[in-house]
Amino acid sequence: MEPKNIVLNVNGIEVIYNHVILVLKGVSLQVPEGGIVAILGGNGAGKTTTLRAISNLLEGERGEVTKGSIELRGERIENLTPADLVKRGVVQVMEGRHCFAHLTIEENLLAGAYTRSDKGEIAANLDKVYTYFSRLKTRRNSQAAYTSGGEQQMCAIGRAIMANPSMVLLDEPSMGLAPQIVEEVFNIVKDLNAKEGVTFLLAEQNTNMALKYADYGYIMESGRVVMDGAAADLANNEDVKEFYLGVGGGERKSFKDVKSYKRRKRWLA
Amino acid sequence: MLYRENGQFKTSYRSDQQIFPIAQDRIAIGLLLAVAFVGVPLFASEYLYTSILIPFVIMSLAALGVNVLVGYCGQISLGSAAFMAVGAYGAYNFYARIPGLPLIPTLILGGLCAMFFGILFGLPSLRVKGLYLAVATLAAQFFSDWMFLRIQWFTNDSPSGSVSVNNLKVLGMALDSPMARYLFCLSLLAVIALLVKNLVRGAIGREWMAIRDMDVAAAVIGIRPMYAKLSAFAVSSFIIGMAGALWGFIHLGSWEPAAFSVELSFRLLFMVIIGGLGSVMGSFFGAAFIVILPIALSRLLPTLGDLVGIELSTATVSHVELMTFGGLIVWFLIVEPHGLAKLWSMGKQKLRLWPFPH
Amino acid sequence: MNHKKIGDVVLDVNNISLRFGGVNALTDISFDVREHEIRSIIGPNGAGKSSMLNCINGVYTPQQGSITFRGQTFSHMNSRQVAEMGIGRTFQNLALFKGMSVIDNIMTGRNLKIKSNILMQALRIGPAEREEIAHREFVEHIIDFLEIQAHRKTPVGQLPYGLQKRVDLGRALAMEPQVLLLDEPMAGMNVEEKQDMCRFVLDVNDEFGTTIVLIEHDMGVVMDISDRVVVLDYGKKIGDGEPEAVRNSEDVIAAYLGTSH
Amino acid sequence: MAFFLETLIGGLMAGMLYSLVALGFVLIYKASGVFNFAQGAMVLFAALAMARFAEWFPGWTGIANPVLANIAAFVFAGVLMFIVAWLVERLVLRHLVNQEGATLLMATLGIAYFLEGLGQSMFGSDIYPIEIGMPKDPVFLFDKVFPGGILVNQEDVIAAGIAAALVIALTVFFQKTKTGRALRAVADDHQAAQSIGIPLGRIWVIVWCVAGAVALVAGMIWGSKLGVQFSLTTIALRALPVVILGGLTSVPGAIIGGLIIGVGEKLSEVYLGPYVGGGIEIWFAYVLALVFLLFRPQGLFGEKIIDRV
Amino acid sequence: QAKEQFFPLLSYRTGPYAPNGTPWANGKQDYLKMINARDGGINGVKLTFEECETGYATDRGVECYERLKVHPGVSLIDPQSTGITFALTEKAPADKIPLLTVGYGLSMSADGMAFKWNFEMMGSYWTGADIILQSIGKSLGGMDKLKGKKIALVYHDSPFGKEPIPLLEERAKMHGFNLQLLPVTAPGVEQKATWLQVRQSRPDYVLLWGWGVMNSTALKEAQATGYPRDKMYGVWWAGAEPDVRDVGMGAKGYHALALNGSGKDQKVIQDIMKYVQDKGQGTGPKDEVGSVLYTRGVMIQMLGVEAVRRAQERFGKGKVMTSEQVRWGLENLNLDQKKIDAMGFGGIMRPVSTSCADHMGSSWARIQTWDGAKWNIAPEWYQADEQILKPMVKAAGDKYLADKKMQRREAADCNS
Ligand SMILES: Nc1ncnc2c1ncn2[C@@H]1O[C@H](COP(=O)(O)OP(=O)(O)OP(=O)(O)O)[C@@H](O)[C@H]1O
Ligand SMILES: Nc1ncnc2c1ncn2[C@@H]1O[C@H](COP(=O)(O)OP(=O)(O)OP(=O)(O)O)[C@@H](O)[C@H]1O
Ligand SMILES: [Mg+2]
Ligand SMILES: [Mg+2]
Repeated sequence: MEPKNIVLNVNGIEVIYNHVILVLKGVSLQVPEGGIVAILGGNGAGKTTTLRAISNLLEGERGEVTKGSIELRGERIENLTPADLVKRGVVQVMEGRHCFAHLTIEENLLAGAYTRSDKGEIAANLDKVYTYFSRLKTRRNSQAAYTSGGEQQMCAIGRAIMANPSMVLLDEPSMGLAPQIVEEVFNIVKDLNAKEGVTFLLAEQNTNMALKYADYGYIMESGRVVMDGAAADLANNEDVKEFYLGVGGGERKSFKDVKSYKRRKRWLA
Repeated sequence: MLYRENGQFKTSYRSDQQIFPIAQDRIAIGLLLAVAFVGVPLFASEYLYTSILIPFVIMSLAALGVNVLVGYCGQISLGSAAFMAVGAYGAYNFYARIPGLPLIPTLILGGLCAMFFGILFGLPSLRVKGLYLAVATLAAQFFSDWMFLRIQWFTNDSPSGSVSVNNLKVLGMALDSPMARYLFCLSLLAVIALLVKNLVRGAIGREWMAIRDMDVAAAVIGIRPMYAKLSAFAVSSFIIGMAGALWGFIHLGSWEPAAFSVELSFRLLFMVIIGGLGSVMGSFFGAAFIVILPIALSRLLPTLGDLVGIELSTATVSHVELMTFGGLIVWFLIVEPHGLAKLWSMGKQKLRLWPFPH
Repeated sequence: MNHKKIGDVVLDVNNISLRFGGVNALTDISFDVREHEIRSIIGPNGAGKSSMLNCINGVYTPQQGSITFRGQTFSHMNSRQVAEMGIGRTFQNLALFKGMSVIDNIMTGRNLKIKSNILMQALRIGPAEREEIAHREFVEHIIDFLEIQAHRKTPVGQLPYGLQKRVDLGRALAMEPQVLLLDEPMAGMNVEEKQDMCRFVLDVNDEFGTTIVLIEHDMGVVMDISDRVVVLDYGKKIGDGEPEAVRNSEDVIAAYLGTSH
Repeated sequence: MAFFLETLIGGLMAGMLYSLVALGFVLIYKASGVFNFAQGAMVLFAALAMARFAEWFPGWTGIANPVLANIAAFVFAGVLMFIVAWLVERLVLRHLVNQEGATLLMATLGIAYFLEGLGQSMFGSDIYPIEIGMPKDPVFLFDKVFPGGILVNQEDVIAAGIAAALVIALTVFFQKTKTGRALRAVADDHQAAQSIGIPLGRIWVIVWCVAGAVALVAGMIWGSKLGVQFSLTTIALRALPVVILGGLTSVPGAIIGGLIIGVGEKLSEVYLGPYVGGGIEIWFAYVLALVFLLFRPQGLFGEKIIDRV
Repeated sequence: QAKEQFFPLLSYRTGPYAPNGTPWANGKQDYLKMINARDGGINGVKLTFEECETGYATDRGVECYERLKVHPGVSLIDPQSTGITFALTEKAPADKIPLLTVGYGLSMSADGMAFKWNFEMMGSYWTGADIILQSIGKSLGGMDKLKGKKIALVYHDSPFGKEPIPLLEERAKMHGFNLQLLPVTAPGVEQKATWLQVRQSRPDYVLLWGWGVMNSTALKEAQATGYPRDKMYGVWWAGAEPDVRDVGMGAKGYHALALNGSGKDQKVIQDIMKYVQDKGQGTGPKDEVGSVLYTRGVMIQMLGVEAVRRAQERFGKGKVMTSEQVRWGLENLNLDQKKIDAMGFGGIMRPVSTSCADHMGSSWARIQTWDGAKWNIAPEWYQADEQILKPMVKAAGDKYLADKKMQRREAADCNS
């Protein structure tokens, strides 16, 4: 990795849910200042759990980090509250949207700016979010629960941006978004990263997109990091191509033809 | 690794669908039943029967009923004591007005009265949900309080509203000893618990849980919310009504409407939450917790006080008892928000892995 | 490429309009679905795709229009009737029964077919037990088919997102539906998992002849497996036809696909 | 006619007092999604603290001025409620983030028991008066128009005024401030609120403090009318139909609900009661609330219950 | 084995009835302590006791009963609650434990031939209600003046509160007054509607059948609706210091039945001060000693102790009595004025003498009035009208026995 500053250093963490279910079995990863790092992996690999461990949202799921350490700019953060982390600029966009159902879209966004006080800046930021997601502007006054899945996803991402973060943990940002918007979202990520130096750690299933925009990637499988490397290298790796990009053997296989094709079942492990 | 299911292969769906698919569980339950039916009568004192075991068994039955409604069907009810009252007074009326009516049909008739009452007050659940419904069920509670105080007919014109029964017989045997009463209640509990277990692991149970977890999706796959909710109300209030009748007939012998006050409704709700929503086992745990803990505390605390050399007055004991009780509730919830039954199953899971931590 | 037999129209949506306060979720939408075909609905976020399914399902009642299913016309559907007629459904925002195990979730899909009454169920005497086991057997086939054997008894809430989507599909399949409505079944999956899901969908379509209505944002999937595609844009229909035709329609490109596709 | 008006006024005044208790429920529910069954116990705890502090104050300080004693007691009781709020957050809520409604409700029941035991052991189980100088005897208005006049309790009128002021202030707080918005966010989704940096702990302490203050005011007024003893917790049961009728999430709803319930139950008891033997007001209040709910399941002003797929 | 006679004490020191339950329980304990300290027990048999908190709840009460009844040397039980009495009435005969319910419980249980194990001594709700009416009649100048009057009964909506209704109805028929029934939902902290109704119908008298917080609330509401307090008559459970103390001047003029006298100048009270309180062994605070309910507790406990003493006279002095023997003692009490004076109860009560048929022993009471600071007892004693009560008691007892398919006791049973 380039000799950039490491903002986030996850060191061999183990996570257990409910005192019995061991999910992460020693995960280590690093995120450099101003980088975009992707975590890839199949369903249940532990991506979400890793992000929850970092942002300290495990408690509400009755999970806990039992081994290892997490450092943010050299400071141990396992015992901070999520709110403390937001103050330090780390915001998570949770998987499955989690909009405030009874608040309107606009109130949701404003709630995202809870930690900030400058009214002018907040208003400017709100405008920025509305230009990113014009659909939100038209739906600004409806309660979040009554917007479509994609609109809620936009709302969740926009809400995180409202906190003016220095580091964003994105959990499946592309889920349920129309292709145009997916591209839009990744452009926004790139944009924020380039212009404002925001660091991103994203868990994604859309490997194609993720590797296109990220600098570095980690691939997880059943609670372990099984491979990591620069995004470009990963994109050229044969296994990755076959399992995550669907272009094994050079050609993109039509979804129509997967029928007769049985692959190794690894996720059942 | 004592507690393992490894090597216990299921060769048919029938065997996989047993109530206790794991042999160790079956043995444990067998032992438990043996202890309850045979072991306990060997040593239990009258006090143990009348003050601990009988209330525990009857309250378990009531909690089981509440659990069907609250735990399985997700309709929080604060009117459970009203269903008990209807069961008790219903049974009383049949008993007093039909000479020679045997006890078991009497109890069942009481249960049926409660069932109709339950369905009636369950009707709003078709429209009203969640906490709104919970509070609305208090209407049933206060209405029944009033009804049995005010409408003399229900209390067989007893001027005070207090009624009593005696000389109970079951299948020709007099229920005059505490042991007989205990065994009678226990048998009823065992039978009903089995029936409830069958229900909740069958189609109707799945309908209830589906309504509880996500009613819109349930409707889309063809579950009728009305049928599911009202059947839960019916089954639940039938069982609660039976428990109420037992409470009046067997435990109290003589009772007034205040025996089924809103306080009892709350206690029944605690039982299922503390024990574990949606768990038959949880109903027993919850009943044990709520019935036995206060008594244990009121007996233990003075002794504890003596140990550290302070003499506690009854008032202090009961205040400390309230505080300990409240504190323990909170503590258990923090340890395991899903109740004692969950704690139990997690314990089993650990045992399964033992001696490895994961 | 199309070697399966596509039959007559089974589901016909006529001039449906749906409004929520000031939002026109659907405006005068008509399209039809033929027996055995895979019919996709695409469109930008908030276009009204899910709302369309909700209208068919009887979750929403459209202000105007009617739906014809196998010759019967409804202007207002009742969820139960819809289910009885054989229309199954999966949900965009996972509507699984969180507190229940995988098996139980899928078993609820069989509930319409249960004959024994509540008393028989309580006693579990002969027929009730046999019935239960027969359904269980059916459900085990679905579990095998979806390859989730290992998770049978796990509470669904603890499963990762992708597997929950499979269980959702399993529950719908358990109804043995004639028409299956799938709302973004492949969201949140990687390519490999999407391939699995496609396989399931195609198998169902092929082997049981189930008609499928599919909402999906992955154009690769949509274009590869659907027979015909409807395109919605903010409540209006802007395209309908074979995937190729839709892919090349100017309107559709502008409103939804963007230039990169 | 005069008597009808009296009943109406009596109902309105009683309703206003229910509103005060209901307000406590609404506040905590709205701001954290917790249905706080301990509200009744909090009212009593606060009122007892105030009554007893006022009684002990002269002994402690040697100052016999009753006004001063009451003010000091009010402050003491306020501080005590703050401590309660802080402890509740520390020891209970903090550990139950993201749990279901039933669990949280149960936890508040635990708190209620605890407070009841603690309150009685600290402050005793007798009936204690709160003397804040409210006029006890009735006045008779319009005795020119109606024979005998219309009886009105000055005490009730003052109490109603205080309640109204409190409600207006709280409505503004919820709708117009940043904290108000954060509170509503927390109620919807604990985890998401945490994820955007809303400090749950602090929010909860704030809400419970406000609810404690409301409880103190409610307890003071009730106590001054009826004296305080722990059985006053049962007034919480009187406030529940008010809460659901007005809507669990609506501050103004608590007031309107209170008025409707207050009037409804007094009129029913006075005019219907005699035909059926009396004692109907409590269930009548619940049935009244239920009837409203059948038309609006979320209460008159509550937020719509969302169920979507 | 030490010789110990055991007294189970069911009490409630928490909950809505605690303000009244506490002094009552304290009086009972202090009397036992005093007898031990002063006389060394009863003829050398030491008196022991254990308290059990019922919270006034029936099921808790039953648990306490079951817990304490097996204690060696158990004598009798005073449940301190009408509800618990009802429940125990079914159980006590089987356990052969007498129930002593002074001034409360089932009014019909005065009939000893029907209720062998119940001892409702010194008064029932029927005698109480009767006496209030007599006193009202007297203040009007004759019972016939009651004709056309309107009397409202504001009562605790429970068996306790409903007990007096049959007697009042009987008397209403006799004298032609109007009876209005106004139930108050337990525990009675919300009475606005009740008092609005009082204001509407403006009864000439209000009878208050309350307990615990209900009493002071009723007085406060009466004040708030301007109902004259001196037209209000409470039962003896609504006539103690906790009922009026925090109402103060607001309750001035309010009357209540006095089942017993109070004050500190009785000899028994002074003995308690001397042998118990002054040694720092008092159960409650000093200034409560001699209050109405405290004194009632003392008096009730004295009846229990005397029953044991009486039993010893027959079954052996200085022996521990079984509960059955204590029952005989209760049935054969004969405390004449001389004995009462000697024990220091002279200003507290009238003579009591029970028999097999009459378990009440005395049906006399006085009227007391609150002057804003203390209770003042009017000197004249009233006795409930036997002519009215006897047939009512008999009829009710017969119905009870018929329902239960039980027989009246034989006369021969009286000697056992
Ligand atoms: N609250 C929980 N309790 C118990 N187990 C959990 C919980 N949350 C997640 N798990 C388990 O942890 C494992 C990892 O889940 P996680 O959600 O981190 O996966 P993921 O990589 O994010 O998958 P997906 O791509 O489907 O979102 C899964 O096997 C899941 O069953
Ligand atoms: N119950 C409702 N109340 C109010 N508005 C609604 C409701 N349901 C849907 N809408 C609105 O109707 C529009 C269409 O929503 P729908 O969920 O059908 O979109 P969609 O096409 O499925 O979008 P996505 O791809 O993002 O899931 C949206 O703007 C949404 O906000
Ligand atoms: Mg995930
Ligand atoms: Mg959608």
